[in-house]
Amino acid sequence: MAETGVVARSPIAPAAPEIILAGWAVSARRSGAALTVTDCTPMTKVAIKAAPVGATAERLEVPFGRVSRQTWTLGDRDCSVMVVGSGPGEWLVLGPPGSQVSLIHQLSTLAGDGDLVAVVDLSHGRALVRLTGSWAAEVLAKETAMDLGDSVCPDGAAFRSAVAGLAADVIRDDRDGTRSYLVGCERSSGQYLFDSLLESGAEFGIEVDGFVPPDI
Amino acid sequence: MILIPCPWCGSRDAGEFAYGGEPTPRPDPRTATREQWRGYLYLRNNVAGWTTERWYHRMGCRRYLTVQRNTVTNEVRQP
Amino acid sequence: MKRQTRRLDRQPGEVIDRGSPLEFGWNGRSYPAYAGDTIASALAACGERVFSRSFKYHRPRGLLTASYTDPGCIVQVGDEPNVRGAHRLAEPGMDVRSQDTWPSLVFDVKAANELVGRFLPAGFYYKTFIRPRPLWPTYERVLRRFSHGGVVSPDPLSPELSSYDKRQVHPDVLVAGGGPAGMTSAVAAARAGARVMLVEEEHSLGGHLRWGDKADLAALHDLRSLLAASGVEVLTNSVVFGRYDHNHVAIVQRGLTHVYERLVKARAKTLVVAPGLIERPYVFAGNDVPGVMLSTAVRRLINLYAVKPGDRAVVLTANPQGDAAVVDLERAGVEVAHVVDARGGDDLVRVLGRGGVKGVELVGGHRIECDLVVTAVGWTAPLTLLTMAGTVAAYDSRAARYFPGTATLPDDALPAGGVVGDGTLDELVAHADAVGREAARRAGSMSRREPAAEIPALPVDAHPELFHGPTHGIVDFSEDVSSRDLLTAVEEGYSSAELAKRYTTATMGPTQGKLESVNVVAIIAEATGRTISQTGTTTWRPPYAPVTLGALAGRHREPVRYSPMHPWHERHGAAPLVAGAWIRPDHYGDPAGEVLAVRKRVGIIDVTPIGKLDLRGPDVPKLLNLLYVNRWSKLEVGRVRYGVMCAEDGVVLDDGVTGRLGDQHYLMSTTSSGAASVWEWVESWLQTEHPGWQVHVTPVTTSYASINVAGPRSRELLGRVVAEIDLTPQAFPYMHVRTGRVAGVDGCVLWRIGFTGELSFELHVPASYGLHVWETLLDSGNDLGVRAFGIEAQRILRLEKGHLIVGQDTDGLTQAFSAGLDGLIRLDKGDFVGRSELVWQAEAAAESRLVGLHPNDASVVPEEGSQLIEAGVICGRVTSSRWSPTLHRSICLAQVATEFAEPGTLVTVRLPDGRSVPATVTEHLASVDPEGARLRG
Amino acid sequence: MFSRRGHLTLAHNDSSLRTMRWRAEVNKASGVDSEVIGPADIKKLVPFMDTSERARYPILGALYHPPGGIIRHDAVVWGYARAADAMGVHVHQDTELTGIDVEQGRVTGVRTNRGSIATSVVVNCTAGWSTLVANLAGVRLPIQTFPLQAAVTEPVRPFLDTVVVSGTLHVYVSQTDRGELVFGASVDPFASYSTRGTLEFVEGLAGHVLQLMPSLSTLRLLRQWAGLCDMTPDFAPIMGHTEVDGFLVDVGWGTYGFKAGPVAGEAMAECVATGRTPELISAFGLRRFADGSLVGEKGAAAVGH
Repeated sequence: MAETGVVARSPIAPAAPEIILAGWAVSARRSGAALTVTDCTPMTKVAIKAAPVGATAERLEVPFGRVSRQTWTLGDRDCSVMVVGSGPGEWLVLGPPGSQVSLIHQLSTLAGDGDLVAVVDLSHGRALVRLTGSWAAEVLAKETAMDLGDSVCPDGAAFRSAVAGLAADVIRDDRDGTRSYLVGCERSSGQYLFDSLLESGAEFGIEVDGFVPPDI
Repeated sequence: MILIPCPWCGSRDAGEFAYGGEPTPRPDPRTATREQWRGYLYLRNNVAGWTTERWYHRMGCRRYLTVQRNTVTNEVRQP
Repeated sequence: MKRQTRRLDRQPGEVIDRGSPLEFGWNGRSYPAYAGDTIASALAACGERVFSRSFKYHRPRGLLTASYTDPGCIVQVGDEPNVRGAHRLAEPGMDVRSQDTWPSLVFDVKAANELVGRFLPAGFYYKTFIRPRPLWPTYERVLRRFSHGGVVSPDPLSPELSSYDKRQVHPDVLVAGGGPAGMTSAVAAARAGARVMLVEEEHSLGGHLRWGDKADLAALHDLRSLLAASGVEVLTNSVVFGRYDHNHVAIVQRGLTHVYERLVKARAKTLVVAPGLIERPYVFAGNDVPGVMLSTAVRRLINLYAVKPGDRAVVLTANPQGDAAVVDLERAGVEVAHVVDARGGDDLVRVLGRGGVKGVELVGGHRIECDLVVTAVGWTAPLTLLTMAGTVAAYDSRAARYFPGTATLPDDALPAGGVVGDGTLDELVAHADAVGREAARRAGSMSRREPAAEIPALPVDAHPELFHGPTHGIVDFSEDVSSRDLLTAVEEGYSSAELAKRYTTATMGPTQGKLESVNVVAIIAEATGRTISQTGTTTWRPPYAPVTLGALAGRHREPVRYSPMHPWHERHGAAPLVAGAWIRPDHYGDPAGEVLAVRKRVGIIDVTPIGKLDLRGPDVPKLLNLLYVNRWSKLEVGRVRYGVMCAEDGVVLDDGVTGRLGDQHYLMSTTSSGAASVWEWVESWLQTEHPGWQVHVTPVTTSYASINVAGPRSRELLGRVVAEIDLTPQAFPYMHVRTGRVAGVDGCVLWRIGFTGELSFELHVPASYGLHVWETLLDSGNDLGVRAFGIEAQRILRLEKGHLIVGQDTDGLTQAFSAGLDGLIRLDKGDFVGRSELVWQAEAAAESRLVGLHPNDASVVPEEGSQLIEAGVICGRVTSSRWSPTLHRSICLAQVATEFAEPGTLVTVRLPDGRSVPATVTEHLASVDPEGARLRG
Repeated sequence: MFSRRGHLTLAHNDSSLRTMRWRAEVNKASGVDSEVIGPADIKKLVPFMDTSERARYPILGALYHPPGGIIRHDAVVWGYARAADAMGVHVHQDTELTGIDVEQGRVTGVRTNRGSIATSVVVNCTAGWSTLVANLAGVRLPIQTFPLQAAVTEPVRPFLDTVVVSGTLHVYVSQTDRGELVFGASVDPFASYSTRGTLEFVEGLAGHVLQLMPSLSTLRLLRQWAGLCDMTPDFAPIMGHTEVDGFLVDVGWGTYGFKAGPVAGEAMAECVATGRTPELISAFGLRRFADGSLVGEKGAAAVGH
């Protein structure tokens, strides 16, 4: 979206100091703590709906419950995007901030073969939070009934379930060997989710770490 | 919390679902008598034992699914 | 300060740390203790014997079991009531006080006893009501004065006492009980590759081995090292308090640092139930006098806490554990004056003394002086975790205790140890090892091909059936129910265990039947001439151990939702309105002024919570025609239409507008409260009735910040922030939709609709830019007198305009015609949801109607809910009412019986203060601009 | 028999406050002493209550019914049983109804696990199993059975005189003379014949109680249990004759009905004795569902549905 110098705001109030990155007001705080939480809401989020089995599903090549990192050419540059099998016949594509126009353009070419495809920009409709650290699973275990063990939820797995009482998309996306989860929920509850994770992480010394694009 | 077997997501806490109750076939509105229509609205079998019912996976895949549950023991199984 | 006069020399198995002394307060006095002491052991070490007074007769009570279940040592610790003093560890500076000590702990109130005795026989709760009836209030006052328990305060608790949380775990095998059986099973299961969690109620593992002999202690040492190496997660000072359907196991974890208590919810594949056995008290006269203890109590005091429980003891024993207690007592320097061997039919008649044991009377009248009476007469198997899920407990008279009925054991729970048998330590270990392996196999941790582990059955020792002596005594110590009370209940006809329990309240107190239930059943059986098996047990119910409300509640958090403009609302003093999860601005201090700004100039309101569904596909028109009562087939691109949804019973469900953005692209709006349910409603019809229809539904409620710009100057204001969109009435007429850039933000949706009755535009802005657009509108409109308005102003505006609110002006039984929607309903468009009922309602004519109502006295605003009454009969009610700043009069909407619905009809409104005022039914629902000229302008 | 405590039904939002006022006015019109009161008066009645505006669900007001209170249900039932017995009624305990004989549309007898009884009148006033019993007579009832759970805490010294109910928070609280807090809520979220009780119930219950009275965190829950409730589409009972001659019903009382039991019993007795349906219960007939004339009884029970 080509906003003329208009600043986008996440539902989660940025921890001071606040700076503008890629058109978003984000926290410039940097933390080296063993457990951190980051507001990743500026990420572009596009939802795709199509038949669970069909041309679109084949082209996306990501089954329900799995995540795949791919490099797509968006506009003039190569971008790393994350394609999430977020539901039966449902995908969520995460890209760098401000890339929705080119992402949507890219995705609309997937359609065809009579398969009805809906591509909806949810960049402003969802809050996205990253929880990183060896204690990440213990913190999440306070908020969700899902089994987070490696046998059930390995790196690259995704599920939608209740987190802190919200319907949330959870993506296991370890960062260089360290446990890390992306948790997405309805935008309006973003601050609530963020605060819940901070509270649950308190006993493990959780700290806020600022968003650094593309952070994917 | 009992577990509901979701054909898409696997077994999940019942709290993730909305209870849909016994599915009752919708009578043809053109021919249905008041008696039939109100049976469709109000009458359920209310079985004490195995029954087939509908659940909506509200916090998961957002699919309506059919589950068999024993209303006395709460055992569940895929139809 | 008190001195630890009864502290023994170092004991081999003691759990106290003599290197860490501490002090705490007991009823205001300072007492010494060692780390590892319980409140009770520390007090006992200082020679204290009385810790509380009993519930009904206020008899002094001392230690009985010296464990969590001890009914004699329930105390108040600071703001926390009912703390188990024989379990809770003493901490430096702890303020411990005795409970239920009216008028005081030491002063023995004869008067009180007599007063109470007069009206607290068995069933007194029921009898006191009967006669003399007028006296009941007095009884109640006295009863409540005697009522049991500690004290709670209305003041906020300290942070330590008020922080709790929850954790969810998924062990393959969960072991309840950390005695030798539990420890062995856990190790075996872990070795078999299972994820194992072991939960123990006490502060340390080992069960009875901890107060055993050298061999026991050596075995315990080995078990502990095996466990440490096994990778089993161990929770001590924690209790499995419930096993619910689908093996959902609840654990309360205590003694934590960051939270006071934690609820651990385990989705266990298999549960091993190894709680050991609970020693049973003996029912005879004076069995509750301080100084009467169970054999396990004295062995705990001596071996774990190095406390000398008395100076001269008489022991009643019927089993080896009782014999071992004799050995322990003698080693501890307690003179054992006499051993009564119940195996030889010998018995105790009564305890002498009131404030403390002075002696005992044996059969034949022989009396022995002593200050300690120890009983070892048998065991109770705590089968709650099994019976909770349907396993039947079966009584074995040879062993004088209950066992789990093997036929009724579920696959996902395995009993181990004392609850299934006795035997040597080696036999116990071999048995528990097999249980652990089988538990792991059933959890699927081992290869499916692995055959079921052969679980060696434990031998069951014969034990005499000893429940009560030749005299009457206390059966339920926490409820003060005696064996005589039970006989009375039976005589009065309450002869089943369940009835006698309710009538006497036996087993209903804080000990939850753990100590007394078998004695209760045995005494009832004897009184009714039935066997114990014929009498049956009372139902065991969760929780197995009491659990704090704090732990069950966890963190005090519930989801909340905010709009992107929330920070602005807060900065500008908005009064918050809690609407479900949403926190919304009710008003900014002057709702009437906000209304007038909209009527005269222009106002903006944050309507973000309005539900929004993105609908795509060729079959969307079919869907709209099915769900709305009005016609939808011919909605052109760029148009919006108002629609009402009914359920299949014709009751109004929701309303809103839907706009067509593109050939196969629609945006549906719903009420704020209906957002979630309408989405489910749509999905249910698509998924279950019309799976073939080509429609994709995506909820986008919070993708957009929604702002309604309303008022005669709204077009002018909007014109200043919109460039590409032509806002002239000709180019952008009423009930049309446009998309484009607003205040520099692309992808905005503009609807020309109006809930307020004024010319108005509803903007849907990509949410991240909502605050920007909101502030831009206010900055650009200063000279126009733009003003933010809240929900209250909107309520007034819509009422002036006569728009109904579903759920307020309609209720759970209001069908569309009663809601005055006749003009909208299209019975001729073919089938739609609710049509059949509406057809019949049309034939029958609605019984009531929604009408506009004006009190004849314009200054009277009848409160919503006021009733319309004619000839003493209710004929309607006011559903909405406000003072209209526009018309300077009160206006209402009302549901009235059809015969009173004619415009001009005079009705009577009964106000809450009792006055009756006349009011007139108006021509239209709308009081302002019924023709709708303003909003079409 | 009856402990008068006063009864509060809390309103946490404007719509429930409106409903409370509606109920208060209907009550007054029927001569019942009830009034809507504000947070300050609520605080006076229940000092432990969090009436602040910071509460997650702020308390806006309450329907106050001063004559409300607590009845010892066991004693009432036992009293009726003794009186019936004294009047020559045969009470067969632990006896299961296995069949109802119907010939040419009229009842001729019942069969039990302890023998048969010939009779021309059977009144089905079961709760929990009313549909199963009606099925034996070939009568279908528009009822679904849901568990209703309750729980009790350890005793503490008396601090709560009033009965407190919150529909929004699905909870009711009162303190017995023994000092225990007794809790209840609305029915379980799905139909079931289970009386085992659930963990999620006590979790939700505790959370809601602490929202009302935050300083009770350290109070311990002692016991939980469940009973069965027969829910009708309009939350109103079904009383009177059925299409089977001699088979009468007094069922579907849902989460309430204890207070109405005696008068309902008298009306049913008149039905049986005279064969006519007294005016008092004429609106509650089984036919109303097929006729589409449901009764507006929503919210009548102490706790929201």
